[in-house]
Amino acid sequence: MSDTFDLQSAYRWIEGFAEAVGAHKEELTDLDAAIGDGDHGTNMDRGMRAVMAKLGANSSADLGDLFKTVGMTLVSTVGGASGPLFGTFFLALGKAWPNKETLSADELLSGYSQAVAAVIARGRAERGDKTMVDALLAAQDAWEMALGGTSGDSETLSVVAAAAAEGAEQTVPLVARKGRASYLGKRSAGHKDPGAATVALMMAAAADARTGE
Amino acid sequence: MSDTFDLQSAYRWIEGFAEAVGAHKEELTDLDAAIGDGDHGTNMDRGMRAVMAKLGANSSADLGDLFKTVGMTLVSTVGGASGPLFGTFFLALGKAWPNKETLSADELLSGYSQAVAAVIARGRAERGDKTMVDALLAAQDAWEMALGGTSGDSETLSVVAAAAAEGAEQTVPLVARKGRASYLGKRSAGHKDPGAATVALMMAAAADARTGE
Amino acid sequence: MKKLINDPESVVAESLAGLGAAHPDLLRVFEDPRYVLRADAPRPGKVALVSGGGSGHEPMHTGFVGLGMLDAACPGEVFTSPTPDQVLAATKAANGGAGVVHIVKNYTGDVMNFEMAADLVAEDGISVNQILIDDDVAVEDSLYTAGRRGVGATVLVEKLCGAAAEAGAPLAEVVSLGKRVNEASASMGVALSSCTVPAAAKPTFELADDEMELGIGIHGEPGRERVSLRPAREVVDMLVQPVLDDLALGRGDSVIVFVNGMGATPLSELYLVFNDLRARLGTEGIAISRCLVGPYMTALEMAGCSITLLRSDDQLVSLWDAPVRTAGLRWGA
Amino acid sequence: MKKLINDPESVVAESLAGLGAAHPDLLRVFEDPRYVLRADAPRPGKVALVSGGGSGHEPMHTGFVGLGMLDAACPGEVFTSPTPDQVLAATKAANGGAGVVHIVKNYTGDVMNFEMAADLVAEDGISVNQILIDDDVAVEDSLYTAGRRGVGATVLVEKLCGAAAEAGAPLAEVVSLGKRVNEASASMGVALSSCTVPAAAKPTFELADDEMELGIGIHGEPGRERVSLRPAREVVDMLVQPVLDDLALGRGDSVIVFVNGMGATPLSELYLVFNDLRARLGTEGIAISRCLVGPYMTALEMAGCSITLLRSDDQLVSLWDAPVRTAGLRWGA
Ligand SMILES: Nc1ncnc2c1ncn2[C@@H]1O[C@H](COP(=O)(O)OP(=O)(O)O)[C@@H](O)[C@H]1O
Ligand SMILES: Nc1ncnc2c1ncn2[C@@H]1O[C@H](COP(=O)(O)OP(=O)(O)O)[C@@H](O)[C@H]1O
Ligand SMILES: [Mg+2]
Ligand SMILES: [Mg+2]
Ligand SMILES: [Mg+2]
Ligand SMILES: [Mg+2]
Repeated sequence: MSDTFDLQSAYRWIEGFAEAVGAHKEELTDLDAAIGDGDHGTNMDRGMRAVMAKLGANSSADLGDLFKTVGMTLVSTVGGASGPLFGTFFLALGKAWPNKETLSADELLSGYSQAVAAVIARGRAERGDKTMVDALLAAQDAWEMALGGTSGDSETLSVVAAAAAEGAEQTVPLVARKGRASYLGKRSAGHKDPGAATVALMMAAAADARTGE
Repeated sequence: MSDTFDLQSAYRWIEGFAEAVGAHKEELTDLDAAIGDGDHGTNMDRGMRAVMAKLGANSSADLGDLFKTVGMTLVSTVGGASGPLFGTFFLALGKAWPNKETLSADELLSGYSQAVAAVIARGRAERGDKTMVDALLAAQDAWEMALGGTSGDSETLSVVAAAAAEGAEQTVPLVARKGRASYLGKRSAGHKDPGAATVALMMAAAADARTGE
Repeated sequence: MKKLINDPESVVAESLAGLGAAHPDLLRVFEDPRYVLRADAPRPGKVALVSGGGSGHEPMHTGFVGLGMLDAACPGEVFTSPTPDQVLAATKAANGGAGVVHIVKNYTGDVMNFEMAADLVAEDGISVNQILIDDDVAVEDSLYTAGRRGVGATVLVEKLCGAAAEAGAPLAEVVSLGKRVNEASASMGVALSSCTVPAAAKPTFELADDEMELGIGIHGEPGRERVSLRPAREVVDMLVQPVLDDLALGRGDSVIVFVNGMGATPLSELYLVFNDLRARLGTEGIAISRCLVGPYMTALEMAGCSITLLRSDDQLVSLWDAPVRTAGLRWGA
Repeated sequence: MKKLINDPESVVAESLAGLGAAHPDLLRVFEDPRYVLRADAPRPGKVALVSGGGSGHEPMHTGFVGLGMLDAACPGEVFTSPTPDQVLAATKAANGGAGVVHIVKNYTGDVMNFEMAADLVAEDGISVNQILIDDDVAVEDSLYTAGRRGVGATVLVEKLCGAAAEAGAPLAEVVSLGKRVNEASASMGVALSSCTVPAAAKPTFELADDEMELGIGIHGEPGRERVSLRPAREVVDMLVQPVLDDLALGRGDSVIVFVNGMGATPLSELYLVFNDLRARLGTEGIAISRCLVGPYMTALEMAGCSITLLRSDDQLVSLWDAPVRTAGLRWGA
């Protein structure tokens, strides 16, 4: 695995994410039915299928371009809470990497961190509110730690993906304070947050995209 | 058992009929649900309870008076098809026996026959149309036969009641041509007609009312 | 049975009390005998329209009492025709001296109870005429049966005759209009689930997850046949074909369309059904002059719908457009 | 799943096509981006009202587009907020130069999507103000949560602000009226059965035969607690008590009452509920100035109802009585 993240990795990432969402669509919807309104899987799947159609139709000039397309498409096809949030995430990646075709490990992490910050700004959720932010931040923590240590090694993204999954898992006991699940109050405890589960799929796809190189 | 039918017999008859309808309410409704709209037991029970309340409040001067009250009460509380039909039946009995306090066996049968004729005139159903008329006519046939033979013996009404029950039973294979069940066409075959089942209860109550003397 | 009620025995009375309290400007509710009267009835010189039938089909009929529609309605127990004394009282109260029309759906019970009432009314010297509604093509018609049921055309007849009566049409004209509308209408319905009569406390029938009942009646009476569930487009074809055949509708004709919800089917599905229906009518070259889409003649909480077509002309369209002000149907006023 | 549909993916588009075809006099339906526009929009000089939200609540919002109510509505997928481009397009199309008001129910998704649209609209120099609806007292309110949900008050705000805008009220006045109505409203709902989202193909939740979900949301989101089924009278008490508490309503106050059906509950039961509610309000010495009873803000085919009270005054009553001409709500026009 090379140290740089390029257009091909990015494309593989998005494609892998779309496939994962499609494969776990029902599971994500079931998670949402338990503490929300039962549409999260359908929403994300509709959006990621639209993204793949869009990417198939036009080739992107650079990473900024590609992620802007992903973000805009999600914003205009998903709706609900996850549309603006995942849309914002990818739009922020696009903004972080204008005209870039490859990224260093540091650039990758810094772009990711900016995207997470944008999601937080948009949704005003804090760590522990039982949202996708919990998985996003768990991944960011692990990533910073990994780069701060032996740095940039080929296993980094796998570690990050595992941390995202663990972050999603850790939403189970929490009481939701943001999003639709918050209306449940204490009854939201004991269920995994669907948006966090989607983040885990997204980061696993990122790791796979790089291992596949 | 005496050969005369008096006010007490009549009252016992109506009371027994009301009790039987109450006890078989659900069964009658189920019969109606199969080929009608599932209200026959409820309808008849509402009516017979109203009749008992009315009879409890005012004592009737004679048989004409008593059956007129029964008929009027059924007409104004049952609704549906069975309200006018059973109402007409009892109103016709009242008309047949004005100012009468006792009836001979012949008077009893002739009043009954007039009442059946009134029901037929009201509903325009013929024998074999799979309605209450089938049970009413089966009873009438048996009654005429019985009186024509050894005549007026103490078992007559039991024989009549059995014939009514048999008449109801024989509606099972028929295809309905009158009432709500007729909308079903061939699909109405294989079910007993609820109104005929009620007639069987009514005639059994009549037999019991006399045996009890 | 899961219902928002207090007691199966008093559902009709309590619901009517709510209706009366909600719409004092439109109607008054009477008990014993039970009927609903237009607030400003009797209207001297106006032909009065009286209808009624079993309860459980709301807004029909009580929700259609008011300007431009019914003068009175007689609600029976749930799915049970009203009694003659109700009809008698309503007829007397609604009578404005220009005659009374009974709009009766062709069910044995309704017919007999309204007939008995008409006999009684005649003794009071009020002239009563009947319009008998029998538009349901699901049921084979024959001289030897009770004939067809009255369904969707009832709403159309009540609206159109209501408009004519409001405009001052005389008795004979209102009656012949109603008969004409009934003859020019045909309907067919489908159920996806059963209703539950409160007093029975359990569903009237059972349908498997992949079944529907074609030709259902509005009391949960079984219909033509039980068939497998299929896409709305095909359901529409199955409903509309016998209607088109019955009315011999074809290229160049125009119709008033009524897509009726049976109770539990969402409004969005009714519009979807209307969308498939208009596509089908378009293919046939039949124009839609007016339409009504919604749950106007329900069967408690049954899921399903019915389609009614009425061959229309300029007169019917202008009567349709005339103001109506009732709890269940309202425009132009 | 038993629905009258062709394909879960196209239910919204097909249903809207039906709506558009049924009401060309009232509205126009646009696709890509998807929105519904009042037939005569934009109305120069009139403040434009734009609302929207997930589909599946029909007639809300698309059925409220027309004279005296909304200028445009943005229907999302079933139970999913619309996207910013829908809101942007609707806002531009509805804009009559006097400002646009976004009526937004307080759900995270709706709020974010409308916010993103407002940011984009601002670039076009159109002044947009938001009225946020959060009247659901089933949900504990707190600074640290998403706050209360928007439910029944939405219909009242759309009617009342629609009347004000139609009468020529300026932007600031319409907005402050909407905020005042929202603050003076409170709602609570109950479900007796679940709804089924077409794309999910199975019920969102399961309730036992003797259970009901108190404080249900209009998307089948679980509410306060699951309790045993009980008579309507007690259900009404459980729904109205937190509403009375929240608004601090008492003797001498008067209210506009909205008894809303969730979809599968028959109209007769809603009137029965209204009857119990008016008895309760009578006991409290609270007068009912106006009422609305019916399925106006549904959750597909969910059985249940919600109660909304709005503290009323003469101004609100006269705005309530003003003409409205939409597919879903109509009087005086
Ligand atoms: N304010 C918020 N900040 C971050 N994430 C949020 C917020 N609100 C909701 N979410 C995420 O969105 C997910 C729900 O998405 P989805 O079901 O698609 O939208 P909706 O709740 O509108 O139906 C939740 O599981 C949660 O992770
Ligand atoms: N035309 C008729 N003549 C005689 N009996 C009839 C006729 N129509 C219906 N019935 C009887 O009425 C019964 C149904 O009564 P009920 O269920 O109370 O009324 P409804 O059909 O109006 O719901 C039938 O079982 C049948 O016996
Ligand atoms: Mg969701
Ligand atoms: Mg019956
Ligand atoms: Mg009946
Ligand atoms: Mg949603």
